[in-house]
Formats: sequence, structure tokens, C-alpha cells
Amino acid sequence: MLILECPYCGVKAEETELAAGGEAHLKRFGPGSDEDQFHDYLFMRENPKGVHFERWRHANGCGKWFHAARCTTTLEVFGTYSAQTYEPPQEIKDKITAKRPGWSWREFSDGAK
Amino acid sequence: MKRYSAFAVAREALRYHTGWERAWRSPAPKPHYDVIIVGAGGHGLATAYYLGKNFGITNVAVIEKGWLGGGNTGRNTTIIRSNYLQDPSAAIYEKARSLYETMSQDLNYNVMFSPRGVMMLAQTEHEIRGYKRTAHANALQGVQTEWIEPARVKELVPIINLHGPRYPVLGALWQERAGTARHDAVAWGYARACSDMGMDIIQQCEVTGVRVENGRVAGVETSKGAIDCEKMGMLVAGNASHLADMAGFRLPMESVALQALVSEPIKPCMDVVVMANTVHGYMSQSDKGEMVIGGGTDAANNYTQRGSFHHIEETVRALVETFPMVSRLKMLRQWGGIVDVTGDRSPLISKTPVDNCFINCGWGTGGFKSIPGSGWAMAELMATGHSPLTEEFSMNRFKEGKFIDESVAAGVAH
Amino acid sequence: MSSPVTATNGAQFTGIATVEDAGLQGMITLRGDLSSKTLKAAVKAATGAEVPEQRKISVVEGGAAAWMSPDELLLLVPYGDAVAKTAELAQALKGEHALAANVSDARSYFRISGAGAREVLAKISPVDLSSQAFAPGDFRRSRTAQVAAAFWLEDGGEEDSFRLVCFRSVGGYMFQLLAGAAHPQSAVGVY
Amino acid sequence: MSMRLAKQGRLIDRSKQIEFTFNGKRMQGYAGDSLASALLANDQMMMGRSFKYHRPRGVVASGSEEPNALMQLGTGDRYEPNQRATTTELFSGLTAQSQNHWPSLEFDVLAINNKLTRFLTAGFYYKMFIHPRPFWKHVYEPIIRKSAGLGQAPDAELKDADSYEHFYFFADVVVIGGGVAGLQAAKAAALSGAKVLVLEQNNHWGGRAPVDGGSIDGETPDAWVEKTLAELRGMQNVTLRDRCMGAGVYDHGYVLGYERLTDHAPGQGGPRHRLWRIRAAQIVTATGAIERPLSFAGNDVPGVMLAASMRDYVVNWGVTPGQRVVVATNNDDAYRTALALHEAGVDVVRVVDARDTGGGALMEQVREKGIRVELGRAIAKVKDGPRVSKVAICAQNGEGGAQEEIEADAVAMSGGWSPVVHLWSHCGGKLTWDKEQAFFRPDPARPPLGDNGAGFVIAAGAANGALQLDAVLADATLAGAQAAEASGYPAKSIPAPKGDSERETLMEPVWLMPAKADIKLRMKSWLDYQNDVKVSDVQLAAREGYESVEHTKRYTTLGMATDQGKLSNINGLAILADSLGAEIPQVGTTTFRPPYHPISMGAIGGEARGEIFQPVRKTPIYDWNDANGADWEPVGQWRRPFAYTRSGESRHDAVNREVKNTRENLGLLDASTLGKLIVKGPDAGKFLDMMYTNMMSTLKIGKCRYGLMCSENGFLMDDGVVARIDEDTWLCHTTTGGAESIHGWMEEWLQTEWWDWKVYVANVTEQYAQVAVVGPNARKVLEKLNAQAGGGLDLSKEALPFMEWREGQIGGFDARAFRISFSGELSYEIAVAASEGQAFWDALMEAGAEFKVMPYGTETLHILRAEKGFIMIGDETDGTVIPQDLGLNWALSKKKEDYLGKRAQQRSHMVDPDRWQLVGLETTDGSVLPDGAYALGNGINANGQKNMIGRVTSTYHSATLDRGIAMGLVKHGPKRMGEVLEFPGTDGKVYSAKIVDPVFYDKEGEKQNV
Repeated sequence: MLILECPYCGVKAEETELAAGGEAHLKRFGPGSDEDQFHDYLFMRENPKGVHFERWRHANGCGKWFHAARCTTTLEVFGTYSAQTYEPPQEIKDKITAKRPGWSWREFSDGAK
Repeated sequence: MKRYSAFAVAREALRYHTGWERAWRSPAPKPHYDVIIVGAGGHGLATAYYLGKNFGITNVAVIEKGWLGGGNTGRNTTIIRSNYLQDPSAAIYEKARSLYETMSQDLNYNVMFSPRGVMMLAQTEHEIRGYKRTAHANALQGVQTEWIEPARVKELVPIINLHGPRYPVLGALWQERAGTARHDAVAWGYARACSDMGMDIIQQCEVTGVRVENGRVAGVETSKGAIDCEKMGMLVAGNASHLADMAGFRLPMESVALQALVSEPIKPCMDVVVMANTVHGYMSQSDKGEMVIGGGTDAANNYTQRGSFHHIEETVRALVETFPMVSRLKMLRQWGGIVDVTGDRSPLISKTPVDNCFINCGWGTGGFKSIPGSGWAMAELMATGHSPLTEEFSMNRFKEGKFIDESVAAGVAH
Repeated sequence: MSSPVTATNGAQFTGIATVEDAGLQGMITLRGDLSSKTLKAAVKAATGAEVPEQRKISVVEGGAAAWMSPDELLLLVPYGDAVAKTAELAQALKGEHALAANVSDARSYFRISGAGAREVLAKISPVDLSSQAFAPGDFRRSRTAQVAAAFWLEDGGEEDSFRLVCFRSVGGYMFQLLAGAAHPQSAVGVY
Repeated sequence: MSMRLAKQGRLIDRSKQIEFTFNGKRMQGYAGDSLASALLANDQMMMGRSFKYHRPRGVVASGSEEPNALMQLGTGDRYEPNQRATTTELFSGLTAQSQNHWPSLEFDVLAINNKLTRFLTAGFYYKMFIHPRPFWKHVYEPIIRKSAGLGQAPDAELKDADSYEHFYFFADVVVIGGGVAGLQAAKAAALSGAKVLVLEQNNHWGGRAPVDGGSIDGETPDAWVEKTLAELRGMQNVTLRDRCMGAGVYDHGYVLGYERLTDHAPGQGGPRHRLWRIRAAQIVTATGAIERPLSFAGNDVPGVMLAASMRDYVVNWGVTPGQRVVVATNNDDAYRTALALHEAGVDVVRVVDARDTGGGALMEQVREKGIRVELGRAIAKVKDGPRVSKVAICAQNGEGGAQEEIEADAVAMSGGWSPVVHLWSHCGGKLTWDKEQAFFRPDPARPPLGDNGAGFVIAAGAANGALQLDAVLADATLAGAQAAEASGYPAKSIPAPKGDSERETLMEPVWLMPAKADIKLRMKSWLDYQNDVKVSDVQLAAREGYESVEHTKRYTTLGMATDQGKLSNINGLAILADSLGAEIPQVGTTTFRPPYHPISMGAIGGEARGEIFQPVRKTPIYDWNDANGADWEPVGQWRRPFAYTRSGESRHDAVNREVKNTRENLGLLDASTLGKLIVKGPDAGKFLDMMYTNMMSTLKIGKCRYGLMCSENGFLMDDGVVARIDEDTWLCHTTTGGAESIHGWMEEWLQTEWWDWKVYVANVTEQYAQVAVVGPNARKVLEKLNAQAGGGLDLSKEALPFMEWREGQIGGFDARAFRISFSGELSYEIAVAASEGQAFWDALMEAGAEFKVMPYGTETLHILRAEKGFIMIGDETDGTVIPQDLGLNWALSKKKEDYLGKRAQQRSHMVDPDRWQLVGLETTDGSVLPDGAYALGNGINANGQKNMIGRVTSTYHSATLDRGIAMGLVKHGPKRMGEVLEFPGTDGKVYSAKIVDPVFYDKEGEKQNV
């Protein structure tokens, strides 16, 4: 039973107040995209063991979507942040780097690389 | 291999069971095999078994990170059924179900397949239509199912409450030849048979890398050293994305926790398996007397084999509603497994971007019931490059938009 | 013209707390830029209340404004004024990107009061309802058993008194839920 | 015999006698008794039968670890199987029955299994019953099932008479366990300022310490416990709960507390159990330790008990299980039992200490009492029977050649202690093997991790491996302070109380007694009492290659009984490790899973049962519908009338009547459940053009347009009428199920993809009661209402044309009227405020009487639309259908570059000309096609399945046409008009149906446009 802090209303909400929304920072491909782009956008998933970025909605609450950086093997939460961004904030990336040196996820990483 | 029988047990009893031999050998890996199967769960072992039995390929290693049968094979609710709606699903699950019927004899290991019948309750008009549709499809697919009325439901399941104030039982889809089996025994039985064919089951051996040469699989790096192979099959539920990553490709899949629980044992009170999808609960009674109860999947990625307790609550209240007596039983134990879920919630049994490397994953909640059919088909695919049973389950279907969506009839596919 | 009725029609139950249908209440959903001066003025004009801080409700005689999300308020006005006030808000906010909708009839409205009020809510909502954590003026949207709801603690008074808002269609469910949680022999004894 | 002692019994009140029955026999006990202590006081040593061999079983422990004394408690709607006698508080009128025997506890037919133990070893069923095949299901399995299973199932026709509830609580520190360690940890944490909750599973505090003796700060443990409790009760930041077990620890500091409120006083009112759902920053597990049995032959005979438990019975309840007791041990603690028995006047005939060097001060005290102590000795065997009668003693370091036989009626055994690490382990805390004390204890370096990545569980006292009183108190003080600090309160160091107890010498691991016991003895040495797993079984499993501890557990069923291996796991592990030639920590443990001790399903479900099992969503007209014959159909959480049946009328009759009346006169439909979303903003038009396949931005103010919504995967997911309200406002109608999901869908795109678009969405579904006024008389009734009110909205064909909407008063109600039709008839959908919905409906019914008004339900709605060939989301669509399949190309805007689902619909399978497409189907004989039937093609596919070329999506009897009509999806369907297809039914019949146009009624659309 996870708890995540909603960055919009500040509530430390438990899982039953939230709705999980899958992988974060997907880039939408519409008409004009090629087969692979569209396929990857809809179906290919990182599904990592470790650092993951995902979407949640504070469904039984303020109703806002937000992003969370979380470890899928320990369930540690590195931070939550606005859904209205194309990449995780530096502060959260730094926090992950401090705890999981060498991490990488899609195009994001600890910067050492 | 010494055969198991009542006579053998009696003979051994006289010498205090000192004469039993190992059920499977525990060999060190050889440097090279024709085929490496990664994952000694039900699917991996069944694939190895049918490679040997149907195609005479026995220079096979089955590599397992932990202990054989220690993943989802040993942590599911043991339901076996094939009343699926879509043709490809019905074909492979029915193949599996029919192989379960003779598995004890085939393997000379009692897997306790119990064709006690599986019933899926209809509790809304929409569900009635969905199950009637499935019954029609099954008739043409060669799967024996029937639509039954509430009175017959009560006859088969005396402990059910047909007249719940919220969702009265309006009928059910009934598959008489579906049932349950002893999950561990399936893995053990296959392991014993594989070992007997000369295959090596290598436990406590973790794959740390996949060697690909010129686009073709060449072997694996493991915690017990490098092992070469001609062909490789990946059958690692809950780890498939991770292993695919080692081989350099990605999967249209996510891993989530699925939970189950058992009650304390009570005397027999329910002879069939009941699934109630509207209220999200399903239940059967094990031979030990425990009520075996399945819950729902979490929505977020998770590799911990622990789920969120609210799913247990949802499941339990559904069962209390459907079977009021459950209220006065106690939960003995709850646990979780990691299931892989694809974009259409149907499995992948497929060639991969790496030549001679095959994948079988994404069974979601359907893993146990499909074991023998999956192994049979996977063996055929690996040995010959083609299997009609796996044709529609290829990775390409997501590009083409040719999905196999079972949720259309049942809501939830367990 | 008929007289409007609530979903639970004056229902009441007393156990460890008193649970009652709080009657018809004018409610307006207002979405917009909460930092906008125009919006603040419009809210003040409609309700007499200031735009509240995050997770707070500002209550004045005859009106209130509650923080629903970073771009949404729930305004409380007398039931009979809701249609007119909605129109006034829309007029006042012309030119701003905003949306005002009368939702007075879309809601059920309850009062939960008495010594056991905190415990009643704590049985159905995953919220810390201790007096250290939840004080008058706090406003919280959450889950109550299986439905969404918002509630706040009223100011003053001898004993705790909560107000709770949920969808009208589940008003009956909510009343049964609250009444069950207020069973006279179910005091937990921690709040 | 077992009996009540004249003295002792700190927990019982001898002035309050209590009557109860066991197996129909009336017995007496005292207030404060557990059922187990009361049974022992009545010389009822045998309390049950084992699972597999049906061997006689007596109580072996005194707490929740008890594997044997399981009872059927209560009767009727308060009956419950498998209740531990040890954790059941005695109350007046309690009725208990023992389990798993027939016909009686004393004479059990299935005890024959006991004679077959040589055959029924671990895993025997995997090797047998293989042939002949049908015998497993029909012969073997039923016999096996019946002989297993413990208590009888509750009566299926009775509903639980009790109620249950949940409670959410938040604390900085949750202390699990109210023994001296728990209380001291709580005090330390609370003094630092943390908010503390203490959970104690029993109805008394203090744990073992008051029984075990010694002193704390110079006082008796009892006195210290009382004093500390008073201190804690006086602190504002401390909450104490007894009868409340810490049942499980879950991710991110979630703890389940299981509070038993009325189990000791059934029927007193209020909830029976309360499930606490606690969120803690830190958890201290002060859960104590559990004593281990010794593995010797006959260690399961009734009368053989754990030494400390026997001491509990003497000290706590003033009961002795026997008159002549043999004590067997490998550690000093069991000597306390010898002393307690001696003090109570019971004859301790021998202490058998397996250690060659024996114990320390406690042993000396025992010797001083004149009790004979023998070192390096073991119990070779306890004579089989319903009760201990003879005990054979031998050398520990031998094979069990018995050297002396002692008459005795009880045996107290102690194989050492195991910390209760369950709650530490539930969420991933790791263990370390303490070689000296031969147990697993929590490894503080590897705790379970919380949301911040730091450990959130701290073990304290015996649960942390500290067994001596002074060590327990020091450890607990530290744990409490640490927990407070970790939850954000600066540590205040408080001195640990001084614990004083007899110094104990080291225990010596004894996994088998005697050490080289022969096979005959090993086959009688029990590890798991309930499941009948013996030393020989584990050895067999290891020999057969079931080497992993999980394999052994599952092969032998060790530790899978209702005590989940609390007594058996470590002993079994040690045997397994020995068999494999491995160290115990290498073999590892099985996984500890919640709950610590079984908890009721009722408590888990909480309040959600009966009427409030799930919310019922009700429209404003619900009560009227209910009172007027509504045959309810659940639609999501809503309930909608399927039809309004009149007395003497079948459902089918009612539907036919409603259809005909609506076509000929006037029908009313409660359409309030349809979703209504306001979409407003400068970018609203652009946004709706993305959400819908149609062009919505060009819709004129005052007009309506039917729209389709697809998922990004291309499939049709919702439909409804969209109305343009003003320049930047649209009102979107969704399906009944779609209101919340489509609202969420819109918000998702606005918040996560197009967050720079200026659009607000509000869900106003429940603001309105919406009534569809349908039929040739629709306008008449509305105009009559207006006439009665002295004017209102002009509803004429000219003022309100088809597919437009207007706002105004109708019959004095503020209303919005939509000229839309889902039936093909003249139709208005009128929205009024929900609070006035019933009044509006009443007005329509009253005014409509002269126009033959009737309400109609969802089935009539379906038939009316099907007669017109309109698709229904959920019937024609199932998540695999795209608009192109349904002939809805006209609704797919060709002008737009993009809409959700457009790219997906360009994929190869989506543009495949072989996709099944919508057609009408007409049976050749007028009958009704079966629901969901498939059209048969030629031949079979590669998997031997018959080829299908289409399916029925909707099928009805049309009262209007008096024949069956259907819609379906058929391969190349629209090109095959007139062709007859075959649909095999599941009833054995084959239905023939002709492919026709899906519009069956009023093809020109004249009726709706009048």
C-alpha cells in the first residue's frame, strides 16, 4: 500500500486515493509517424527493475495527474513532480543519483555517462 | 528412472522408504547445449519436455536462477480452464487442458489434475451476453462449455448466494472438464521426466548476460560460467523484460503484482471453481480444505512479490457477498507473484529480433493453466520454426493492430 | 413550480455521533486561475469569502470558498442564489479563462457532529483525523469507503462538527455508511 | 490427570464461575480462563485430531502458536471453525466442539490412517493414484479431501450475524507487542515526543515476564507492568490497545491491526472485529519469542507440551496438565517450569537435560528442591496412546536404545527459543543466524525499506534475540528511542530499567532426540503436529532432491498448517540442513507472509456487505421507479429499470408493451445516468476535434451533433450527442458508464499532453435529471405542461428543429430541451435540476395520462434503437471494433489531420478488407437469433477450429415488426446483402439468417423529424 505525495495539493495520499497511469514521459506519435514510432509509443515499455518514472492521478483527491520517480524493486519513492514537463527535474535526478549511482532510464541518466 | 506406483510405495514402506532415488539430477553445466531454456518454471520445463518427447532434442539445459518451480508456477491459484473467447487463446488453452488430463500418466507423477469444473458467474445483462457469446464461440472451437441457469448454479455450488441484494446470479458459463491441479507437482513431474531424458536442470544459476553474435544467439553468461547454445528459449515470467534487455530488445509488456490468499482449511464444501468477475473474486477449495482465493492485479510496476492490501479487501468482500459463509472463515496466508502483462493482455510466443532466440512470456494471469499447451507449442516453434498454436501470438501483432483481446467477454481474464 | 428535494430527504441518525442530511446547499464549481485578481474579486462578490489557501476552506456568514485543486474552487452560496450567482460569476469572469458551473443539485451534503464525529470519518476515510492533524478550516478531498467525498471541520462550537459533500447519486449509500460507522456501540475511544 | 490447582492463577477470578460446553458436555471454568486452560482444568487433555493420520492431539502451547487445539465455536449464524482454544477467552455459554474426527473425538474411524503411516509418507500421493485415470477425480480425491480439512464449513444459508468495521490511524511509532519490551519501547519513544500506538494481541499486558519471574527495578514484573501501563495511559501521545494483534506489515509503513471486540462477549452489540489500517513512520516489533519443541518419538502424544506453556497454565490459570511430569530440555529456561510445577505441588519426576554439562543457577535450584536432574540424556520415546503414560529415557548421544522407562502423565519440553520475526519479515526485512543461541533474528543492517528508502521496522527484546530480562529492557529502550528519532523526534536518552533474572548458561542445539535416533524413532518424531510431518519425511524429501526449503515445505507440507510453521519451521530446517550436509543459514527460511495469525474474512471486508457492499448510484427518480415495478439492471454502479413489469406480466410482455406504446403513443425514459460534461475555453473546439472523430469545432451554437470517441489504439470507446452552448462552451453527453471515465480521459489529455491548451472540463452529470419524452405524443404532452404553466419554451418543429437544443421553462421547470432521438420517434430529452427531477417526472406522468404515457426501461431503449439500426456502445462494440467496422465512416472527419485513434486506424489489420462489418440480420423464419451466436464459414483452421465469418452483436424480438431482428458483424458483410448465413446455437439448432440493411424501421427517418 504505497504512499505518494501529490505535488499539486500536498497530500501524502495512499494508493487507494490514487490511480496508476503507466510509464511517464511518453512522446505521442499521431498520423504521419512511422510504424515503429507508433508501435513503440503505444506498446513498448521500459518495465525496469529499479528506477522508474511513472504517471499517477490523485483520483480520489484533487484529480491532478503527476509524475513519480520510484524504484520497482524496493518501492522507494525518490520524488513526485508535475505532469507538465518533458523530463524529470534536476533535483529529482540528483536525488536518484545519490541513491542509485549509475542509473539510467530511456534518455535520462545520472549524468556521469 | 524408477517408476512410481502404489506397488512401489508399498515396497519402499517395507524398507522405511530408504530406496527412493532423486526425482531429478543436480548436474554442473556443460559448456555447450543444443538448446538452452532459461527458466525452470512450468513453461520452461514443459518446453524442454516436449522438445525431447516430440522432437527428440535432448541435449538441453534448463537454467534456473532460484529453485525449479519457485516462481509463478508455485504461487498461483491452480485453475485450469480453456473457455476463452478468441480462437488463438481457445486453441492453446484447450491444448493445455487436454494435456493436463493425461499428464499424471504421461509423466508418471500424480499432478492431481481434478476436472471438477469451472464456473464463471454472470451477474449483469452484459455478462450474460458475453458468456453466451463465449459459449457459441467455444462450440465451434471444440471447447466444451455451456450456459447454465441459476438453479443449476446452486445445484453445483450449494454454498453460493444466488440472491445477493446487489448482483444476483443470473446464470453462468460452465466448463465441466476444467478444474485444478497441484501446481508444484506439475513442475516436479516435468523436471523428473526431463532429467530422465538426460536433460540438465541447473538450479541456482542466474543468467547475467546473453551472447549474441551476428544477430544470432550464441550462449549465455551465468553465475556458473558461460554456456554456449544453438537455440535459446526465454521463459521467465516476471523477468522477461530484464532478460530481453540483456539480449538487446524490448518488449511490449509491464510487470505487476498479482495476489492470492487462502483460508484456513475446512471440510469439503465446494466441489467446483467459481469465478465472479463483476465483483472481482474467484474461489476454489483445495484438497487440503483451504479456500483458495484469487485477487486482482496492481496497476503499477512492481517486482517485490508483494501487492497492495486493498486488492485483498476488494476480493474478500466480493466473496463474502457471493458466499456469505466466507465471512466466518479466516485468512491464513496471502502472497503475491509478479505477472507480465502485454498490451492486449495475451501472451507473446514468438521469434525475436535475435535469431534462434525465442520468447514465451506475458501470460498475465493465465500462466498456470496454459503450461502444457504453451510448452508443446513453444517446443514446436523452437524445433521447426513454426507452430500453428503460436502463429497469432507473435510480437508483430502489435504493429499490425491484430490484438487478441480476451477482456471483451469476461472483463477480467484469470 | 415544485419544491426541490435532496437525495436523502432529511435523514438523521444518532450514535457515537449525529449524522444528518444537511439539506439543500448552493454549490458552484469554479475553475480558473486562482491567483487572478478578477477571480478573487468575483469569488468575494459571490460568496463574501476570500480565495482559500491550499487544502483550506474560508467560511463567512452565508458563504464559503473551498480549495479543490490548484485551479478549482467549490463555492458555497444559499441554494436559491446558486443559479444567479453562477451567472454573475460567468459575467464577472468574462475575458478570463474560467468556468463556473452550478452543481448544487449534483451533490449530497451531510453534517457529522458530536463526540465521535472524528472516529466516524476515520472509519471510512484514509485521512489522519486526530485533532493535531485536522483542525477547523482544513478541507480534504479523499475517499470515503468506496466513493469520493470532500469534508471539512466547522469552526467554533462545543463539539466537533464536520460537513461532507459527495455526489448526489451516492447520497443514500453515504448516509448508510455514516450511520453504520456511528453505531452506538462502536466508539473507538481514541479521538 | 490435568486439573485445577488450589493456588496460583494470576489471570483467573475464582469468584466468577463460568459454564460452557465441550462436545456437548457441560463444564466449568473461571473468568479469565482461556478455553484451553478451562478444558485442562476439566481433565480434557485430548482436544483434537491431526490432519493426516487423525492422531489424538492435546494442547501443546498456550498462545497463538497452538497447532492442535482447534475448535468449532458457537452455533448457527455465529458459528466459526478452527478457533484456537488457547486464544479463546472463556465466556458464559461458550459452546466448543473438537474437529476432524468421526464419529467422535475419542473414537475416530479415520484413525486407521495412523496404522498406515508407513505408507503415507511425505509425497506419497505424487507417487500413487496415477492409474486408472478417472479414479483420481472420482475415488481417490474425494477420500483425501474428506479426511483432510479440519473444521466443518459454516452453514451456507445463514448470514453472519455480526458486523465488522475498519479504522484508519496514523502514528509516528507503532509498537507491536505489549510485553515488557513493548511497553518499555513505547515509553522510550513517547518520552521523545512521538505519537505512539501499542498493540497487544491478548487481553492482558506484560507478555511472558510476569510468568518467568525476576525483577525490574527491584519490583516484580507484574508491578512494573502495572506502573508502566499507568504511566503510558497518562501520556497524551500514547494509545494502548489490547485484544488487538499486529497482523501484518506492508509497504510504506502500513500496518494491519486486528482488534477482537466481542469474541469474548458474543452478541453484546457493536462490531465484532475492527481492522485497523495504520500508517506508521516507524514500527517496533516487540513480538517476543516462541519456544521450540524437541523432536523425539511420541512428542505428539497428548500431555507433551512446551515447557514454558505448561508454566503459563500453572502460573496464569492455576492448572496443571499432569501429576507426574518429565521435563526435557536443552536450555536453562525449562528449569523454571520444573520449579513452578514443584511449587504448585506437582511431582516433577525427572528433568532430562540433553546437555552433558547441564545448566546453571536454575538447575541448581531445581536440584535443591530434590528433583532428579539427568544430564546428557534424552527422551527416547513417549509411549503411543491418547495420553502420556510412559516415557523412555536414553542417552542423547545415541540411537535410542531405551534404558529406563518412567511412569508419567505429562512431558514438558523445550528445544530453545525462536524470536518472532514474522512482522519484521513481512515487508522484506532480512534475517541473520545466531549460532550461539541457534535461532534466526532480524539483521538490523537489512531492514524493510520505506518510501524514503530507509528502514522502518526495528525489532526489540526477545523478538530481536534478547532473551534475558536485563538485555530485553536495554534493547527495548534503545529501540523505542531509535524509532522516535527516525520518525523525526530528537532522541531523549532515558535509562533502561534494571532487569534482574537468573543468569542462564548457553543452550545447546538439539535437533533430534536422541541424536542418532533410528528410522523407527524418526518416523515417530513429529515436526509439524497438525499436518503430521515427521523428521523422516523431511529426510526423505532431501534424499529425493527436494533440496530447496520451499521444495521441502511443499513436498512434505511442513509449516503449511494453520500455525504456519510457528513451532515446526526451525526444527524442520535444521533436519533439512543436516540431511544436505549444509549449514542452517545456507538453507534459509521460507517466506513469512501476512497475517501473523489468521484474521477473519469478515474483518477484511469491513462494513462493505449487504446493502452497502458496493455503492448503488441512484437517479433522482429511483424511488419512483422502484415503487412502480422497475425490474432493476445493474449498469456499473447505477441501477436502471430493465423494464417496468406490472403484476401478472412477464419481463418479455412488459418490454413488448413498452415498445409498442412508445412507438404508438408516448414513452418516458429516465435518462439521468447519461454523462454530461461541460467543456469550455478558447481551445475547447480544437480539443474536442481531437477527442472526437467528428468535427466539433464547427458545430453551430444551439445545435447538436452525434459524436464518436476512440481510444488511441483506434477502438471505439464512447459515443453521445454534443451540444454547442456558446462561443467557447460545449456540452458533451457520454454513455452511462462513460461519465467518469470520459471526464478522466479528457483531463488526462489536458493535463499530460496539451497542458498549454486553455480548456476546462466540469462533470455536471448529476446536476440534472434527464428525461427522454418519446413518441408521437411527445410534443403534445410538453405543450400541455407549458399551457398549464401559462407559457414556456416553444417546442414546435420550427422553433426547435431536430438536432438542436433550447433553454427555457417547461411546465414551470427551468429546463434544457434537446431535440434528439435514439428511437426514431419524435423525441425530446429534457434536463431539469436533479432536485426537481421527481417533480418533473410526476408532472409528465400526470399530464401524459391522456396521451397514454408509460415509462420504459433499458431493454425497450435497446430495441427501439436496434429497430433503427443505431449502434450501442458495449453491444456492437467490445473494445475490438473500430468505427469503420460499423459503417460510421460518415462520422470520421476527413478534414482533420489528427484525432485520437486516427493513426491507429491506419495499421495494416485495421484497413484489412476482410474485417467483419456491420449488417442487419433477419432470421428466415422470424425467430430470434441467439445472443452472441457466430456465423459458420467453410472448413477448419490450422488448429482444427471451425472457421467463423461473423457474429451477432445485438438480437431482439421486435414488437413493432413482430419478428426477430439482429445486428451483427460479418466478413465482407455489406457486400453480401441477401445472403443467408448459418448460426449454430448452443441449443443444438442451427439458425439461418439473411444479411439485410441494419435499419429495420422507418428507413427514411420520417417519424423523428415531425
